Amino acid sequence: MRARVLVKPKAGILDPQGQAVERALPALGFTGVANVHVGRLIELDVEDPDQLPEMCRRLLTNPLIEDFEIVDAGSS
Amino acid sequence: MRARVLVKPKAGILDPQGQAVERALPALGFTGVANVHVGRLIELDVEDPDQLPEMCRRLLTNPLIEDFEIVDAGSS
Amino acid sequence: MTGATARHRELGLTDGEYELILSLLGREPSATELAMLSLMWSEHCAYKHSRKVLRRLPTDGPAVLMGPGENAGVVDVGGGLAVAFKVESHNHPSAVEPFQGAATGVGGILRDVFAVGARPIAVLDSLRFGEPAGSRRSRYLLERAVAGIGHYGNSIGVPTVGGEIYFEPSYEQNCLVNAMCLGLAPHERLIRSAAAGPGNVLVLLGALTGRDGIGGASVLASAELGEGDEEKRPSVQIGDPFAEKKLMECCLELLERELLTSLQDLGAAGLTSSSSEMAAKGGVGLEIVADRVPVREPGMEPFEVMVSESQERMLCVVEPERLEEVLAICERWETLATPIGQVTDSGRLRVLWRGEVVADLAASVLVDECPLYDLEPAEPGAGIVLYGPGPALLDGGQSAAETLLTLLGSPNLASRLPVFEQYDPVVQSRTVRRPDQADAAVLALPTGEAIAVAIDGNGRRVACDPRRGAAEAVLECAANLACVGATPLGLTNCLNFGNPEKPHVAWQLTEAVDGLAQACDALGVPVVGGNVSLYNEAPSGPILPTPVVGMVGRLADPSRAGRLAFSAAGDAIALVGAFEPVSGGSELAKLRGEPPAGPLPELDFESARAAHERVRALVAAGAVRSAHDIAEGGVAVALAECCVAGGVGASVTLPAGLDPFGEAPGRAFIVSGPAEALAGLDVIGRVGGEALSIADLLEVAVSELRSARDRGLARFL
Amino acid sequence: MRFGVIRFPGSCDDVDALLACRRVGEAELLWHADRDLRGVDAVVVPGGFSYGDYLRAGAIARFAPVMAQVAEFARAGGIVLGICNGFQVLCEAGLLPGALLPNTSLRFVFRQVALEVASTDSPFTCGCEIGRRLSIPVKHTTGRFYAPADQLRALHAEDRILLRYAPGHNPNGSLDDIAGVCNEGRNVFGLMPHPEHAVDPLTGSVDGLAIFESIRAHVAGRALV
Ligand SMILES: Nc1ncnc2c1ncn2[C@@H]1O[C@H](COP(=O)(O)OP(=O)(O)O)[C@@H](O)[C@H]1O
Ligand SMILES: [Mg+2]
Repeated sequence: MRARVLVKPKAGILDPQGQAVERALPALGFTGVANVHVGRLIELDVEDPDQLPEMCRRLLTNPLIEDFEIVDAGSS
Repeated sequence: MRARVLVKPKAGILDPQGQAVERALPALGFTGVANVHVGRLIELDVEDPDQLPEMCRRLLTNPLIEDFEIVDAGSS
Repeated sequence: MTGATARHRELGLTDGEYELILSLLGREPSATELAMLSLMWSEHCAYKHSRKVLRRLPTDGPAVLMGPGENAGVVDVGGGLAVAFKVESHNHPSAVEPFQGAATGVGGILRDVFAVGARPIAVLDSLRFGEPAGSRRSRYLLERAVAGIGHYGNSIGVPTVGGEIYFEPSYEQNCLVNAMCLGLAPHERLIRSAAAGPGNVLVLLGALTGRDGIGGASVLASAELGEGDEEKRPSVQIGDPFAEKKLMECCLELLERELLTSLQDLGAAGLTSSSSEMAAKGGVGLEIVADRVPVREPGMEPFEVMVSESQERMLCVVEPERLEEVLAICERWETLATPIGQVTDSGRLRVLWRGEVVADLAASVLVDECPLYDLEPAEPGAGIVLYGPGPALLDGGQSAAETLLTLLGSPNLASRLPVFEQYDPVVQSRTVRRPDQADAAVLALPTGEAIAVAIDGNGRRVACDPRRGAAEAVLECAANLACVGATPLGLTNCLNFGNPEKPHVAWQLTEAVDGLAQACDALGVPVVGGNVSLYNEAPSGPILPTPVVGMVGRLADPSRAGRLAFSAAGDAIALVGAFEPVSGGSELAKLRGEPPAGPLPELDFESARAAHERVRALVAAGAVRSAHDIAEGGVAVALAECCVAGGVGASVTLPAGLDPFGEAPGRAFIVSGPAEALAGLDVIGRVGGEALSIADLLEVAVSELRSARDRGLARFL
Repeated sequence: MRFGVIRFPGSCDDVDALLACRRVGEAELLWHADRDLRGVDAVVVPGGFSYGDYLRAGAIARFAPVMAQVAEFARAGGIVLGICNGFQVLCEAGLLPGALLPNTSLRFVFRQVALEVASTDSPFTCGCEIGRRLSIPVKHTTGRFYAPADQLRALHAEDRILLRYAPGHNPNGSLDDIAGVCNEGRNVFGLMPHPEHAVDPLTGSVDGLAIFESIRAHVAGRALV
């Protein structure tokens, strides 16, 4: 299965990248944008998708500061 | 609308981050993983979703090295 | 007991301390006050177990412009310029999240330096981890802490010019991340933190305030936030070097335009400590309208605003007629500036929230009234093992050559290149000596002169003998400065110890401080500041007692700054300084699996000082081509380091009876230079050839020395 | 001649570049928010972490108001030098081909590297000889030069690769050891190494001066025409 892991800064954790993007957009004429957060996207082929949550906790993300979500790359 | 922009390295461009993840997984006992790629996730509230493709081309991605996909965060 | 009084314990206050608070206030504290008091009366802010001991340190010297008590110590470096510096620990946050912990450690120490009006010009770091070979955790902490330090320093444009790293099992759970920063300022630009002038405006600069670092105080959260909402109270602080870069440039411009009355960084306990210290030092009061503080998250409570440890914030006092100009400069630097209150003449810290007073305390209660405790030191009795033996990698059956190669390839002695290659050492264009070129970093000053800086500590030696081991750290630091030709001006220190309420840790701490004081007195170097980190303990026991010393010195001619590499075949090699190295506490003893055990031999400060002066004079006169102090691994390792650095061999004959791997840091040196220049010194051999050869002991190709040294740490990173 | 060095929020090597320029001419800082190049003869986009390098290195800085003037200046043939972050900004702005990707090591690297001058046909290298070795430091996390095949072919065919890492010195995995490239008009040059950190014998090598002296010689020559 081809899976996607979406990694986001935990709510309440400072997200300087998101802030930087949010400030840059209006200067380019894009208005009405809010609540920008920047995280990571990991795409991978896994034989056993049940391993994914554990993989996320142990390697792909830092659970102290990041949340993750696993989606099927075929269906998203 | 809450939208997600998924940014991926273009196929064919060396992705050392993806390789590093791929190399690290077996050491932790995770097998059967292949084709790992690491990109960026941007989440944002937009009033006018039609602006998104243009935002991606001008700021959120560099089309020379990255592909993007826009998904609705509500529905994914 | 009422609910309120039960809470003081969860907040870390003893019953006795809480009683004292009740009697000082004459009432029960409000929730906000209790949060503020619990943090201000914590070890971290109040130094309640260390303040009395610290009084033993000498703090006066001819060059001292600001001593302990300010955000950073400051010394005069001539020509109307001053250098501010301080070292600080960020151990606990780094053990939890090494990248952000180390990064925000650098961010914090930078703020302490620009808080006194100095532009940060250099960072150094002192790191301790568990053994990398046996522990994935230690390798992870090492890699991420180094990356975090680099991330912050590199991104903000302050060079990281030096540091040290050691690995010992006792740091496995409690890694140490100490960061030091130096700043430069004209004398007239220096500023203190004391608030002044009732009616003046209190302005908060920098980042939005979030729930960062509230951790312990979150037991005060009102019931509205349900159980599952603990998640919403992240305590990991995220560093934003870009925000700090703008904040720093903004503050420096405000000072250059003489727009500020006082300036203070926000560190531990956030607004509470910065404002109460500003008020107490200035003998004034402050009124803070806490709901004016711009927040990052909705629903923050007043106590959260008052104790948040969000990074990249500063507090300043401004005369009302200058406010507009201040705000304009902040806007230009894209730095948020918010008037949040004013100076009063009440001597009290009053906090308002939506029109109500939520805290009203004498500033002195927060800052000065916390009880100071006497330590109850007791030397561990015979037979008590504080630090067990480690695994033996050498059994004594090896040849001297094998021993040397094993030492050079051990994580504690191997090349640090894989680490400092991740740091920018040259930004700001004043780095005359970078890591690996000399024993101390050298930075050119606009006056045409230069300063030198080094940072040192050796937990194994201190564990053997806290008093002498700590004194040796001062000697070694001074020796490093001597190698580049610099005269010490002042020092800063960070005392990393275990739980001081345990008698043997209290003994380590008091002995170590006495040792520091003795060495400082003997060398005439004042202590201008520092930091204390206690309770570094795991269930398996305390860390090695680790006082870390950072020293700053001055040299007249940067073009003559010393180097450590042997460079010219035919040069004579001399041993400078009397020393009788011992095997106890040495790196070799460690590789043999021997636990650190003392006592160390008595120190002869006078002869050490004479050796430093000798080497300093030789280097400053341009008489020698290299100078290197003999530290970990003894004289054999020191010679090997000079050879590897220069890519050239040497042939020497050691004085009879000298243990080639024994240690006595800070007392002796290897210098090389033209034979005429070394006349009168104890010449032991010559530079040349492709191997290091020590008569009757060993001969090893320089290429072999190099590859052992290159691999030792690189293999773990 | 007069150099203008742009200062973005987050620029770090701006003062270093200013000092280096002053070794061969006059120089002043230009503010990112100003739409004015003040009549300088050459623009330097310096190193550092403009806008924190958030999102992508150089991505946000290229939209700074001053960059519109820089683009116009470049189109009119003005001399523009981008160093490290400045190179990234110029690539993002489309003033130079290619892009800079994370180092293959994924780490920040500081290293004194050897470069080889690959073309002297430019205002930036006209004072050198082909094959001359320059010892100059690099320091970056995102310095792996990449260009799609067609752009790369053009760079080779048009002799627009001005500097390469000497064999064994490529610190970041750049394609074809490319350290610095110029635009078609040869008046815009970007490089990852920091010539401004190699201009003073006290602090290192002086090989970086060759770049600044070339620019001065070129501008002086142009003034004579
Ligand atoms: N080990 C020490 N030696 C000398 N001075 C110290 C030591 N530890 C702390 N100090 C001084 O005590 C004061 C308070 O320290 P600290 O709370 O760390 O300051 P800050 O809040 O500015 O970081 C500072 O002036 C500091 O220099
Ligand atoms: Mg402070």
